[in-house]
Formats: sequence, C-alpha cells, structure tokens
Amino acid sequence: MEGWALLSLVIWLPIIGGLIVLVAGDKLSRPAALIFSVITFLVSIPLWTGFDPTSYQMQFEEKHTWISSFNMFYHLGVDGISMPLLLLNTFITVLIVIAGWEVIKKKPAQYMAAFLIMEGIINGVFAAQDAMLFYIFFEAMLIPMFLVIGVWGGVNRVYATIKFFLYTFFGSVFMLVSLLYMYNKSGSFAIADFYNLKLGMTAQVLIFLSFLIAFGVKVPMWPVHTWLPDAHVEAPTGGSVILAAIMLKIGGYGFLRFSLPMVPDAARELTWLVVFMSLTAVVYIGFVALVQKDMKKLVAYSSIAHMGFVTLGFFLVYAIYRNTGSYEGSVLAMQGGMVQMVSHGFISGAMFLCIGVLYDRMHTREISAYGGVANTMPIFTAFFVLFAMANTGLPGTSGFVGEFMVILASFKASFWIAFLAATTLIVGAAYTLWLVKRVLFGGVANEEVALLQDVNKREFLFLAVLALAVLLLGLWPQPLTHVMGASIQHIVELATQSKLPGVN
Amino acid sequence: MGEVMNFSLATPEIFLLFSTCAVLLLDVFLSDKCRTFGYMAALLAMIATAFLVVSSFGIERSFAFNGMYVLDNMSVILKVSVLLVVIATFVYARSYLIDRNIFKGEFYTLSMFATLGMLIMISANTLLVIYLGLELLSLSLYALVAFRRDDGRASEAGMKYFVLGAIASGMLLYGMSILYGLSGSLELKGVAAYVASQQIMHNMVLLFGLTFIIVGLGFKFGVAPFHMWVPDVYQGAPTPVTMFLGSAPKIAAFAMTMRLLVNGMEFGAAGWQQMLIPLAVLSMVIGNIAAIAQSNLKRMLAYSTISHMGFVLLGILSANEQGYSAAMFYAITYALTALGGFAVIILLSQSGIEAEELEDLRGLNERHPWYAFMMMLFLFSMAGIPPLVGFYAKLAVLQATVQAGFIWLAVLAVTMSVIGAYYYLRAVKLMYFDKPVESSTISMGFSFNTLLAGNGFLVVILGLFPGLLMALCVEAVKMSL
Amino acid sequence: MEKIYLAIPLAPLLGAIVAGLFGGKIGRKAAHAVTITGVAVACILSFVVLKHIAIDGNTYNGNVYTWAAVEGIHFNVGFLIDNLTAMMMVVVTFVSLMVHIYTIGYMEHDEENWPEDSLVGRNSYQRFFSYISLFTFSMLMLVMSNNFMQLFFGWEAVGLVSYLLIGFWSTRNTAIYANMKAFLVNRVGDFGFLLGIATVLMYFGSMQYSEVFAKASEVAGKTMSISGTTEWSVITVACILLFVGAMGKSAQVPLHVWLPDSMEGPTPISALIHAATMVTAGIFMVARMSPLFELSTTALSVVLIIGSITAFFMGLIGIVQNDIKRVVAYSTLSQLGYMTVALGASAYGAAVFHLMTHAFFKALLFLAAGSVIIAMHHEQDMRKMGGLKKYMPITYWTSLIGSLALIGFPGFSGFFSKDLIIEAVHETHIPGATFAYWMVLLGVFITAFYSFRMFFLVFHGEERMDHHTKEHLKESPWVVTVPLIALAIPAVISGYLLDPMVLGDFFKGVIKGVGEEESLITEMAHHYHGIMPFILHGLTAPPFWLAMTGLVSAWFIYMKQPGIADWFYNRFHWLHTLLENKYFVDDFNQKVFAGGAVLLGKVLWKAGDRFLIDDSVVNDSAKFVGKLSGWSRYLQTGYMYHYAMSMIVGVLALIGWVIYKAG
Amino acid sequence: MIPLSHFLIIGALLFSISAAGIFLNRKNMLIILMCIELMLLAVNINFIAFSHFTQNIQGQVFVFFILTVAAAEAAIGLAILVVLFRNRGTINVQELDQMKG
Amino acid sequence: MGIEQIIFYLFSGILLVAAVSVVTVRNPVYAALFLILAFFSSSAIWIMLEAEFLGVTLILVYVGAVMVLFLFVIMMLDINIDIMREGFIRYLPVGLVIAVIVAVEMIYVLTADSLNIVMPAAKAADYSNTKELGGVLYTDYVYPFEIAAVILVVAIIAAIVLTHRKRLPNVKSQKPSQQVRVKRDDRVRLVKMEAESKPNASTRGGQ
Repeated sequence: MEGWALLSLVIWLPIIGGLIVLVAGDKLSRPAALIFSVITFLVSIPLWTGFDPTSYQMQFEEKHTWISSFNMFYHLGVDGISMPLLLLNTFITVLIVIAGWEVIKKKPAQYMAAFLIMEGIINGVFAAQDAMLFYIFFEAMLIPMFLVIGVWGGVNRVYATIKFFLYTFFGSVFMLVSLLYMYNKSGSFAIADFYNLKLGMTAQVLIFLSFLIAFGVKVPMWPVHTWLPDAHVEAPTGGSVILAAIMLKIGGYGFLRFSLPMVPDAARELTWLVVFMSLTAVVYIGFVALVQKDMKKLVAYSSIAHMGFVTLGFFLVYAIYRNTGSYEGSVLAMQGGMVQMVSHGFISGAMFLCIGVLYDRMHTREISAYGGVANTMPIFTAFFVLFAMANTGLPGTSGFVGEFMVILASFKASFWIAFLAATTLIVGAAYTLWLVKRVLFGGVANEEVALLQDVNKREFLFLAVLALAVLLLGLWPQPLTHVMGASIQHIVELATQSKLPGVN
Repeated sequence: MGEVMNFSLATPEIFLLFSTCAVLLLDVFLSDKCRTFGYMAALLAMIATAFLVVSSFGIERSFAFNGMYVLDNMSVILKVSVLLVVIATFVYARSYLIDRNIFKGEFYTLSMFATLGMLIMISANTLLVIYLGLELLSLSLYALVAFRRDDGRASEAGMKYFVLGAIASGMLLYGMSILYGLSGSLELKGVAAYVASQQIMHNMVLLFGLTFIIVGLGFKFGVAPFHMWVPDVYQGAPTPVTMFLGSAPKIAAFAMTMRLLVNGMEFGAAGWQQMLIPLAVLSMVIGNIAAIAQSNLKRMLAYSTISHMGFVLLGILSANEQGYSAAMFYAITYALTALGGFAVIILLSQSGIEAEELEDLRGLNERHPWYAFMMMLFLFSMAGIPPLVGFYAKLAVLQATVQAGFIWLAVLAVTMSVIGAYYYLRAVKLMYFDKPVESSTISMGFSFNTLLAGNGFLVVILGLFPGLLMALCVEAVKMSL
Repeated sequence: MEKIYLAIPLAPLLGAIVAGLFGGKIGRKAAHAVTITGVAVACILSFVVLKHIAIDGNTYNGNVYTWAAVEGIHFNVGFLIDNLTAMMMVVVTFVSLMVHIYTIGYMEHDEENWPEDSLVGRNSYQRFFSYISLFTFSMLMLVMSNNFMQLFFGWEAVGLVSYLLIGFWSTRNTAIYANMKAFLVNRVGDFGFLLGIATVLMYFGSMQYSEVFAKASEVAGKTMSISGTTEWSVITVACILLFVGAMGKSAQVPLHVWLPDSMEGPTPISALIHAATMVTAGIFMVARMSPLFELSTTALSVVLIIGSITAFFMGLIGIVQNDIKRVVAYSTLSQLGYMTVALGASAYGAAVFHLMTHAFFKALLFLAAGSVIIAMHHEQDMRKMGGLKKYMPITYWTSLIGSLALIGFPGFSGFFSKDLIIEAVHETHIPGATFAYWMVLLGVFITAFYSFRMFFLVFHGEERMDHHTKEHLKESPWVVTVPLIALAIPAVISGYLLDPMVLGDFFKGVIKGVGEEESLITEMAHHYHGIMPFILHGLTAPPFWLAMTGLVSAWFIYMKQPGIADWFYNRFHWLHTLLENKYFVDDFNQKVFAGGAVLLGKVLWKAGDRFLIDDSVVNDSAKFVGKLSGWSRYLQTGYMYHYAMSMIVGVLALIGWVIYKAG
Repeated sequence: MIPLSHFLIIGALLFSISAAGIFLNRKNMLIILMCIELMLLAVNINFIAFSHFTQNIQGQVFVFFILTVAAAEAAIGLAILVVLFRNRGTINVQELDQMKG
Repeated sequence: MGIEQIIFYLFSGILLVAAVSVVTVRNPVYAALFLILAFFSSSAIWIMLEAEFLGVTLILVYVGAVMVLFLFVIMMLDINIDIMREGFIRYLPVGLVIAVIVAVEMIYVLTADSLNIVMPAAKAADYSNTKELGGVLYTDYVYPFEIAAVILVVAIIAAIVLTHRKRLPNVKSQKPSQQVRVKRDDRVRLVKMEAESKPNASTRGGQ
C-alpha cells in the first residue's frame, strides 16, 4: 500500500460516499453506507499494519500546497497518537451504520450520509498536520452532528442541539484567534512550526486558556460539560455513540497535539487548574451520575468522569516534576490517558448502543421503567453487564488499563490526586452497578419488560464485536501502548522544554 | 488630449450604457407577453459586459479620461463579481417578478444603470467620479426599492432609504469639500500627495474631513451607527431588489472604500483606522444581537449583513495588504452567499405568498430537501462554519486583524460570531427539525435551479479551495496600492 | 513445567468459556463435565506442582507475556510459583473441585428458584458451572501472580465472579442488593489496594514482587508527606494501603458488611468463595507481602488490632443468628479475624496455615449446611430444623468433624492452627498485642458457643420443621456427600502438617521471618517439641477450656434449658438488639454513605450542574442575549428622524474624538 | 477681507440647521426634502469658497455636478413621495413606522 | 467695514434666517419660498466669490426648476397644515442642543489655523468664469459630464416608473397613426337612393 494516499482516502472516501448515499435515496442508502464504511475501515487498517512504532515522526504523510497566500498546506500525517484514534473512528462508524440499519426510519439516506461525512471529517481532524486544516475539520464536524441530533433526536432535541453547537462553537473560536496569532509569529500554520515557536509567558497563558476552552468544552471538562448530558439524551443512538466514542476524544487529542507541546510553560503554570478541573470531573460528576434517572444521562455523566482521567493523565507531567523532580511517570500518565480515550471509545459506544437496544423496544430511557430485563433478554444482559463492568474499570477489560495507569502515575504527582482519582473505583462502580441492578436484575417489572425480545442478529453482531474489542484491549494493551510509545515520549519531551524566549 | 482620454479602456462601461439604452428602447416596443425578450437582452448585455471586463484583465494599471478612470486588476475582479452577481439576481428574480406582475423592462434598466454606477465607482479615480458613480447607483436603487408602486411598505422603505441616503451623500460631499479645500485637488492622487505630507493625527481639519467621508462609506456599507436604514429597506423592498441591494453594492462599497481610504489616504491610515474600529465593533455587536430577536427572515438577513459588514471593516481597518485582500474576498464571497440566501426566499415566495417570515422556512427539508440543503449551506457559510466560504472569509479578515495587532478586536469578533451563529442555527432548525405547515410543492425553472446549485457549489468550493480567489485578491490589492 | 503452570489456570478458564458461551447448546451434563474436567486437571496438576516445588525444592518466577510496557516499567502477566503459591493452588483447586462435584447435586433443581418465564433462569445450571470455573481461574491467577498488576487483576476478577454469584438468583431483590453491596464494599478495599500498588510503583519502581522485595530495605528509610508536615514512612503507608485492600477482600471490620449478605448466593459458592478461597485472598496477599510488612511495626499493629476486633465482635454476632448459613458466615468472619491477627503478630506462617485448615473445615461446614438446606427444601432458618441426625447421618458426622475443627478441638486441624495463632499473639510485643490476645482468647469461647448452638439446633432436639418437609427428609445424593467426606479428611488431618509447614522451613525465603534469627516464628519453633506434646500442651491451655465451656454452654442453653436463652434475651435486650442489628453498621452505611452519596449527588446535580452552571451561567447568558436583543429592537423605532439622528450622533461622536485627539 | 473661515462657518451653520431640521420635523416629509437641499447648499458654499481661495476651478466644476445631481435627486425624491402619498394617504413622517424593530 | 463685508454679512444673515425659517415655518409653501430666498442669497455670496456662472445656474436650476417642482408637489398633495408643527416644541430642546453641538464642533474645527488661506487677488476684469468652466467641462470633465447625463436619464426613468399610471381603458384619446391611415372609403359612404317605385326596397335600406 506504499505510495497510496491512504489518509486522503480515509478522509474523502466516506465523504464522497456520504454524498453518493444522499443521492442514492432511502432504499439503497443502508447497504451503500455499509459498503462505504466497511471499505473505509479496511482502507484504514494498513495504517496500523504499516506503521513504524519506533518513530515519533509523522507517517503516511501527504503534503500539498493548499492556500499559498496563507502558507496553508493540505498536510496529512499520523503518528502513534492519532493513528489509533483514527482507526477507532473508522471502526465505530461501521458499527453505527449497522446499529442504525432498521432503527432509523425517517430519512435514512440523510442519516447515513451525515455519519459517513462526519467520519471523513473526523478522520481529517486526526490526520491534519496543518493547524488550520485541523481547525476546519474540527469545526466542520459540528454541522453533521447538529443535524443528527436535531433531526433524529428526542423531544427536547432543539434545545440540546443548539446548546451543543453553540457551546462547542464558542469554545473553539478563541482557539482560532490563538492559531492566527501563532501564524503571525511563525509565518506558517504547520503544527510542527508551532512547536518550534518561542512565545512569551503572557502569550502562552492566553493561548493556553483559549485551547483549554476549545478542548475543554469538547472533552468535556467540568464546568463546561453541561451540554453533553443534554446532547446525549436527545441524540439518536448513533449520535450518542459517535459523540461519546469519537468526538470527546478530539478534545483530548487537542490537548496532546496543541496545548502541551505548543505552550508548555503556560501548561506548567496552569497545571493546577486542569488537574483541579479533571479531579472535579472525576469526583463531582461521579456523584451526579449516581442520581440520574435517565439511562443515557447517567452514561453521559459517566463519560465526563472518565474523560476526567484523560485530561488528568495528560497534565500530570508537570505535577510529577514538581513533586519528584523528574519526569519519570509522565509517559505512563499520558499513555494512560490515551488508552483511556480508546477504551472509552469502545465502552461508552457500547453502553450507548445497549441503551439504544432497550430504547428501540421500550421507547423510554427512564431507569424506573425497567427492571428484570435479564429475565427476557439474557444475551443482552450478558453484554450489558460486561460493558458495565468495563465501565467500572474492571481489570481484564479495557476500562481498567487507562485508569490504572493514570492512578499509578498520579501518585507520583501527589498522594491526594491519586486518592481523589481512585475514588472513581467506588463511585464509578456505584452508579454503574446501581444502574445494572435497577434495569437488568430483579423480577420482571412490568408488562412491557415481559414482552421484550432478546437481541437480534444485527444487534448481537455489533455488541459482540465491541465486547471482543473491550476484552482484547483489556487483556493485552501492549500493541496499543507500543504503537503510541515513541510519539508520547516525544510529546513529553516537547512539553518539558521551555519555549520562553531566551531559554534554550 | 486624445491619448490621455483612452476611451477604449472604458469599453465595458460604454457598452453597458449603450446596451442599457437599447434595452430601454426595446422594452417600449414589447407587449407584456414578450417581456422575456427584454429580459434576455438585458442578460446578454450584462454577460457581454462581463466578457469585455474580463478581457482587460492582467494589463498594467492604467488610466483614462484624464486620469479620472483607473483600470487595474482589482477593478476587473470587482467588476466581474458585480456583474455576475447582478446577472444571478436577474435570473433569480424573474419568476418573482412575473408572479407579481412587475416583470417590466424598467426593473432591468434601472438595475443595469445601478450596475453601471457600480462599475463607475469601482474604476473611479477622482472624488467627483466616485460621487457621481455613487449617485447613479443610489438613485437607481431608490427607485428600485419603491418599484412596487402599490405596496405601501415598499414606498415607505424607498422614502427612508432616499432621505437617509441623501443625508449620507450630503455628508460625504461635505467631507470631500474639506479634502478638496485642503489638498486643492479632486484627484485621489492629489489628495494622497497632500495626506502624505501631513501628520494626520495632528491635522484636525483633515481628520474632520475624513470623518464625513467615513460617514458616507459607513452608510453605503450599512455599518452601525449608520445602519438604521438597512433592516427597514431590506424588509420593505421587493425581495429581488433586496437581493440586489444586499449583494453587489457591498462590493461597490468596498471598492469605494479602497479608492477613498487606501488610494486616497493611505498615509492617513492611523486616523481612519481609529475611526473604523468603533464602527466595526458596533456593527458586529448590534448586527448579531438585534438579529436574534427578528422573526422576519429578510430583516434577520439585514442585521446579519450589518454584522458581516463589520467584518469587512475589520479587514480594511487592519490597514495592511492582507486586510484589504481579506476584506475584498469577504465582500465578494458575502455577496455570493447573500445571493443564495435571498434566492431561497424568492423560491419560497411562490404563487402570491410573500414568504419572508422565518416561519416560512419550516419543514423545508420535508418539502424539498435539495433547496433546504442549499439554504443550509448558505446559512452555515454566513455563520462562518468551515468548510464553507464564509469561514475562510472570516479567517482571512481575522488573520489581518491579528496581524495588525488588534487581538482584542479579533476576540470580540469571534465572540460575536458565536452569538450570530444562533440565529442561523434557528433557521436551519426550522428547515430541518420542524414539520412543514405548508405542504404545497415548490418548483422552480431550470435556470433558477441550475444557478442555485452553482451558487451552493461555489460556496463549498470556494470554502475548500479559496486559494485561487484569495491569490487574485492579494495580487489585485498589491497592484492597486 | 511452564506449560503446566499455564495449563493450571487455563483449564478451568476453558471450561468456563465453553459452559458459559455454549451452555445452552451443549446441555447440563456436558457443561458440568467440561468444567469439572477442567478443574480436575488443574487440581491434579497442582499436586504435581506442589510436589515439584515443595518436595523437589524448585521455585519458578517467569513471565507469560508483557501486558504493557511503558517507560521502562513492565506490566507482565507471569507466575511466581513457590511453596506458598503451590500450597494455595492445591487448596484452591481441591476445594473448587469438591464444590464443583457438590454443585451437581445442589443445583439439580435450580429451575425451581426461578420464575417460570424467566429466560435467564433457563440455563442457570450451566451458567453456574461456568461462573465457578471462572472463579477458579481468577483465583489461580491471583495466587500464582508474580507481580502487583496481575494480583490486582485476579483480585478484581474474583470480586466480579463473587458479584455474579451472589446475585445469581437475580430475581431476588435481596440477592441483587447483596451483590451490589459486596462489590462496592470490595471496591472500597480495592481503592486502598490500588493506592498501595501506586505507592509501591512510585518508590520501588517496579511491579514485580522479586524486584520490590529486593529493594525493600533500601526504601525502608524513606518517608513521604501526605498532609502538612507529618512525614510518614513509605513502607507504612504502602502496607496500610495494601492492607485496606485485604480488609475489603477478607472482610475485616469495618469492611466486613458484605460477607454475611453474600450468603444470598447459592451455598456452593458460599463454601468456595466466601469461606475457603476468595476471602482468604487478603490473608494470602499480606503473607505474600511479608517482606514489606515486616518493616513496619505501625502497619502490623493496625493489622493486629483490626484482626482482633473482627475475630471477637463478629463471632459475637454469630450467636444471635438463626439462618444456618449466616452463622457459618459470621464464623468465617471471626476466623478471618484470627488469621489477620496472626499476620499482625508477624506469624504469617500461622496465618497461612490457618487459612488452609480453615479452607477445608469451613468449606466442609458450608457444604454440610448446604446439604441440610437441600434436605429442608431451601429452608435456612435453624428454628425450623432439629433432630436431623437420624435422617442425614453423613451430613451429621461430617458436620461434627467440621465443627470440632472449627472450635479447635485438640487433634482436629483447627486446633493446631488456632492454638498457634493464640500462642503467637501471646508472644509478640507489637503495640496492641495484649488487647488482641484477650480478644482471640475470648473468641475461642464464642466460636465454640455459636458453632455448637448451630450444631445442636440443627441436628439434635425436637423436629421443628413442618410436616411436608419432614416427610421428604433424606440424606443428600452421593455428589453431595462425597465432597463432604472428601473435605472431612483434610479437615482432620491437615493440622498435622503443622510441623513441616509452619515451624519448619516450608516457607523459608517465601515468607519473611521464617528461618531467620530473632523472628517470632523461630522463637515459637524453639518451644515446639513435636506434635503430641503440642496437643497435650493444648489440653492444659486456656483456649481448650474456653472452647469446652462454650460447647457445654451451648448444649446446656439450647438443649437442656432453653429457658436460659429467653432469660438472656429479656435480661440483655439491648445487647441482643445490638447484635441482631450487627452493631448498626449496616444501617449506618446505608444512611450515611449510601444516603449521603445520593444526597450529595442530588445537591451537586441540582444545585451545581442545573442551577449554577446550566441555569445561571449558560441559559441565563443566552437569555440575557435574548433580552439584549429585545431591547435593541427598541432602538430601531421605525422613525426616519431617529435614524437620521443616529447618523448625526455618530458624526458628532467622531468629530468629538477628532477634536479630542488633534485639537 | 473676509477670511475663508467665515464662508466655511456659514456652510457649517447651514449644515447644522439642516441637520436639526431633519430631526425636528416630524410631520412633513417635504420639509425634510428641503433640508436635504439646504445641506447640499452648505456643501456647495464650501466648495465654492475653497475653489475661490485656492484659485482652483475644480471646486466649481464639482458644484456644477452637485447641482445636476441634486436636481435629479429631488425629482426622484418627490416621485417617491408621491407614490408614498398615494399608498398611505399621508406624508407624515411619524406615520412611517410600519417597519421597525 | 468695506462694501464687501457688508454684502457678505447681509446675505449671510438672510441666508441663515431663511434657512431657519425653512425649518420652522408651519406652511410648506412658505418653507419653499424661504428656501428660494436662501438660494437667492447664497447665489449672491457665490457671485461674490467669483463663481458667477454657478450663481446664475443656482437660481435657474433651483428656483426655476426644482423649487417649482416642490411647489407643484405641495399643491398636488392634500396636506393638513394644522398638524404640521405638532410636537415641534417638544423636540426643540433636543434638536437645538444637537444642532448647537454640531455647529460648535464644526466651527471649532473650521477656524483652525490650517485653513488660514489668504484671500487671493481679484481676477482680471475680462475674466470669464463661464468660459473657464465651459472650457474644462467638455474636455477634461467629459467623463463625469456623461455620467451626469446618465443620472438625469435615470431620474427621468425613475420618476416616470414611479408616478406614471396606466390610463384607464375607457379614456378617449387621439390616435394620430390611425388618423393618418384613414382612407376616404372608410369614412365616406355613398348611398344611392332609388326612386320610390318599389316600396319594399326602401325598408331594407343600408348595405
């Protein structure tokens, strides 16, 4: 596959596919969408197999002049950080297409097209090596998502989707100003050039804050998280899945790609802020999740808590240095954050798919409307329990790996950070298991539950695939950590070099 | 004398003038059933003019009519844009005019005269010609706005536009008189020479004159606090006229600004920069905030225009090459996008219904997904969401602003664009998330559909590959500086 | 040998997977056949390994695969096979095998426990086998681990299976409440455990036992600050945190609350998981960590005191229980306390020894209780039993053996192990030792009392069951009785391993202190002069007499003079209420922790998320912009002169600025 | 000798009067149109004064054109006024508020 | 004070008073007349400034054409004069304040030193302002001149489009083309009268 413009392919194939699906009409849209998503997934596989994990350099690079008057390039490339996320995206999209197969009855062609286009755009986010290209993909993503929530969403969809859009849009515009500022300093939009740019402290802090808003909203971090529960509750299943599994990751990815290496000194100064926000997300949101009455809302809040680990892991590097005087452990923390992202992609995606399975049958997400589902849907229950356990971070599932690494590393930063982070073991288990108990176990709660049908083949397929992924990653994360290793090491190096003018 | 006259340089204008007169005469002899011929003739004339303009692309910056007429790449690009936009307006407007029984030759003739006025403004090189071009444009527009004689709102809009426009012209003239008095010249060159010899921030009278110039420009752009006419006129005018008013003249206004402020007073940048800042800020704030409360689609677009013109000013006030070219890019692409937006309003206003309320967009996706999709593209482009062209335009302007050191302005601008995104989203929401109340089918002729598709396509393509147009703008601006 | 090591955990895993995923297809017989085969293979191989390790004197420490390698830290999956491991493997696989066989009988009519139309109950038999095999796998992974990561892995995995099995009868509300409670309480322990592991990683830089222990003395002097200026010894912090994990898993006060409730699960798992193996994981872990614990007196003292409190007070509750399984459960708690006390007293060998003997006799007791329950048609209330001796002789005799072992009757396995512990506590000088000594001593009496209270109530006296049950009373089938007998044997004889196992060099190099000068075990070994003198000495020692007193009192109160019980009940009503309510710990947890968490969640959600963030900031700023927008409409009055005025004012302002700037 | 500034002041005063007139007049649109003429007159005075004082004919040329345009402007303004009156039956400025907000 | 000053201040005074009157009088006809007065006086000032041609033109164009148009419209429209000044007093303070500020600001600026241009010497006696203007207007300024012509065309078209109403269908009007094309045969009919010999034929008369 050498010489193929693989990255361009994984970006544009689904987008063009989406347009074709749009034109193909409602009847043909499903198989067409499936074909395109599968092909895209297959095309993305060589990115993994052909990847050289020993190098932190961008691989599969493509670089073409794009807008010469602004020195912008159509510059693509992946490293160990973006490649797994890109694959996660192509993988999840296939599942979403399958998951929406029969469920979406209203304008299926538009639905499928929206997801395919979104897939391409998100691939672009991960592959972009030009900051402006990144930003364009970053923003463009909002349009299909806005429509997905708004058109196929629940009762309150308008509020939710506009909130989602404006929240994230608000977050990202300041980043735009920062990027422009850096462009004016460096004369290029290349991310690599931004890495080498010397910046004064005030500039760094302001840039850092703008990034923090942009990515913090996307992640989302407390206290700018309130769009997420609303968006999740109202979004159709596929929307929730892509939102939780992929979109949130973009925020985390942004921190790694932008905040840490570009403005390391500000990041060092403001670590406390991010750590505080992350820990609040873990603890505070955990308790909030506990009292939710809506399944999706609960899982949405749990997503926020889990993403707290991601941001915590990314920003431990400075705290570790302050406490121990060396950077040892920061790679572990960052790896943990990254693994957590990938794993959360599987788990939260699976959780939302599970809830979707229930919703398709009962048309309610109220926890109190359920009870004893296990009696009528044993196979489903098995899957749900597995994913719930993964959500609580049970070893052997992917949910464990990231949390484990982050907690281990956070201890190096401070006992209390580790302490607070580790409370997720208890709180996370509490809200998840309570959910499981109320929904799945117990006697059959009502007539509707008694009439439930167990998962059909289609549902079994996507749940089983995800279950396999969750277990595989949990039992053997080494391939993933290996692939990311060099790149993360590089990020840590960049993040630990001062960029203040006059400091070498 | 003959050599400096160089009539041939102005061939497009001369051609347009003659063909307009021809159309005017032709129309007299046409019965109501054959009006289409007049329409075709007008289109042909415009297209031919456009070709004539294009053919002069790439030549050296040259002058005609004793230095009163300037031809450079910037003028070519802007003229072509204006002509194309007007041509599109003609095509879009046709069915609306037929429906309302105002499909008359005068509409086209007046529009063509207005276009001629714009072309003159774009190529103007003295204060006098700028003023005359502006008046030619304005007078035609006043008449066009009040064109529907049986519509009380149209005449009210026409009256308001006329009075305020006349005041603005008066002020512009006052400013010009001061400039003339100080520099002793009506030529932009002479003014520029005078300004260059002065420390503008210490020359109160010069600044004083500049103030009035800015008012005239501000009025033409429709920026706050000289924006008050915009919503009322947009709403009151017949939709095709609003479309005309909201697209091409913005390009002309940009050209006028470039001529007056940049060609004429480049060394006074320190002064007008400071004056434009409050205008830009106020426009962005008022335009975006007031738009939220609107329920009338045309009015909403009017306020949106105000905010967009704030952005254009942002580019100009950066007072650097990037800024000018960004503003140029912005003005052209904004005209393109606005054109599309109004086109959708026109297509909704079928069979006697005047669809100008936001509510009329309701459920458009169910009624006609393609039109809804197009409208969505235009709306998101105006909101500045990539990969549509509106984003790139904003980006370029912001880049210039940041480069000029006005980071706070950039931050304010992006904040305002977030607020602005809300009302575009509301429109998209109505189209996509709501059920239609009106179930009648919408259909439009082939030319309309093709043009709309092309329009939408351009919004996307220019968003993805803005490089060419941007490069043109940059080159043009460099050449005309 | 490595392949054998690998085969031991994988064989049950394979069985579990087959029975679990394809249980519905292959049917009951195949399901239990495949799982039992798996465990049997593991059991046999474990004996092979025991021989290879213990007798041939090998040890093995190797990795199977690298789970993850980050920043030079290798997270491996690997095995450390030494005497301790080998012993644990044998115990686990043997008890597990017995339980597997027993389950065939116990779960035979399981469909009766399910609502008729419940699909999940349809293959419950196969599922159950799958679970216990999975448990065996997890437990083996836990004990065979050579590093902290895998230890934690197994630690949580057994917790998961425990969760699944306690809530096995998922239609019962008590069961699903109990399993959630068990998991959460265990998670509290794991919380400490994980922090402990993090401490270890930070200061030792490795996850491998061998590397950590090698560095122990080096780290011993290091301190860390947790809060303010107080410097804590790293080892102490690490040990206490690790011990918190052990407290959760081994149900030490105050994390004991889950264990009695876990009796909601089917009896075989009570025997396997909640008596013999999983709950002793904590004991095993601390023994495994003995090189670290030995370095911190503070930690040991904590262990000692917690253990002694558990040993005594939990036993006390056993007295007032009427549910046959709950009595056994509280006795388990109490015995776990004994083991913990032994750990605290640095007598790790004694603790492990008691762990082993306890595994046999407690599994035996549970299975016997299960046998009774089968006969009683799933009636568990002892007040409705009585006089079962004549109906169920095998159960009766094996129960008697188990009970005697439990109370430490000389000659039975429990006697040796428990005596050793009491002796060790007596000898040690760790702070809190005196308190612990009295606690364990009194505990002996209590143990004997409730054990035989149960024994007498069940097997002797009048037959209090209803007529229908009585008619069907009969001895359990062979699949039940065979394991009883098979467990009764080691329940008696395993005590005689005292000499080689604890006082000898069996744990030398594995457990800290064994074979070293000036250690407690060495001290005790000096006093030891052979098994018979030990028994004779025991006959004269206070524990024996206390046990006998307890036995006799039980007989007297519940057989001879039942009125005394009532008198006690009336006289010490408060005490009874206290014990009946388990010291109100459950209520406290329910109200304060569970209720508090929900309340906190509600407050944070409604006041924080909804009111402060969403309403006040997000929606209100949106509303504010809306309002602003509404106001801005008033500016646009529609009057031309206002518009003109706006322009003129604009000019005015600009000219004003000009004059100000340049004038 | 009358200094230039005096002419300019006359222009400025005319300008202010017309501005005030536009604002003050709330009933009759015609007066507003007249005010516009006044404003142009002010501009013209400026031009001519400058033209005279700088001995430069261009200013007068400009005034010539302004006069032309102003006539055209007045014609169109009055035409719109007539149309307005036909539609509304009034030229009261205060009643021209159908569109606002 | 020389004659020049006297003339200047006189006409300036008249100009300003007339301008104020335009704004303040109740009757629009008076306003128009005051405007004419203002034009006259400013024409005088222009002539003083040696812009004779423009001074004359102002009167010709404005007084002769524009103001007549104004008056025409005033007469045409049925305007209620009584309400015309309502609210004038109420808004007067605000208007006055704004006007005064505008005036003060402008005057402050315009009296600045940079505008101190000395009065140029008077032109030669045979100087013709008209000639000079005419000289440039059709040569140097031919381009603006043409544009101005176009503007006038636009004004004509606009005025017609806006105000011209379609004639009602039953209005009688002359049609010259038809008149010209009329043949004698269309109009004149020769009737041959037969003798009254056949009485029945007369009853059928007229072919």
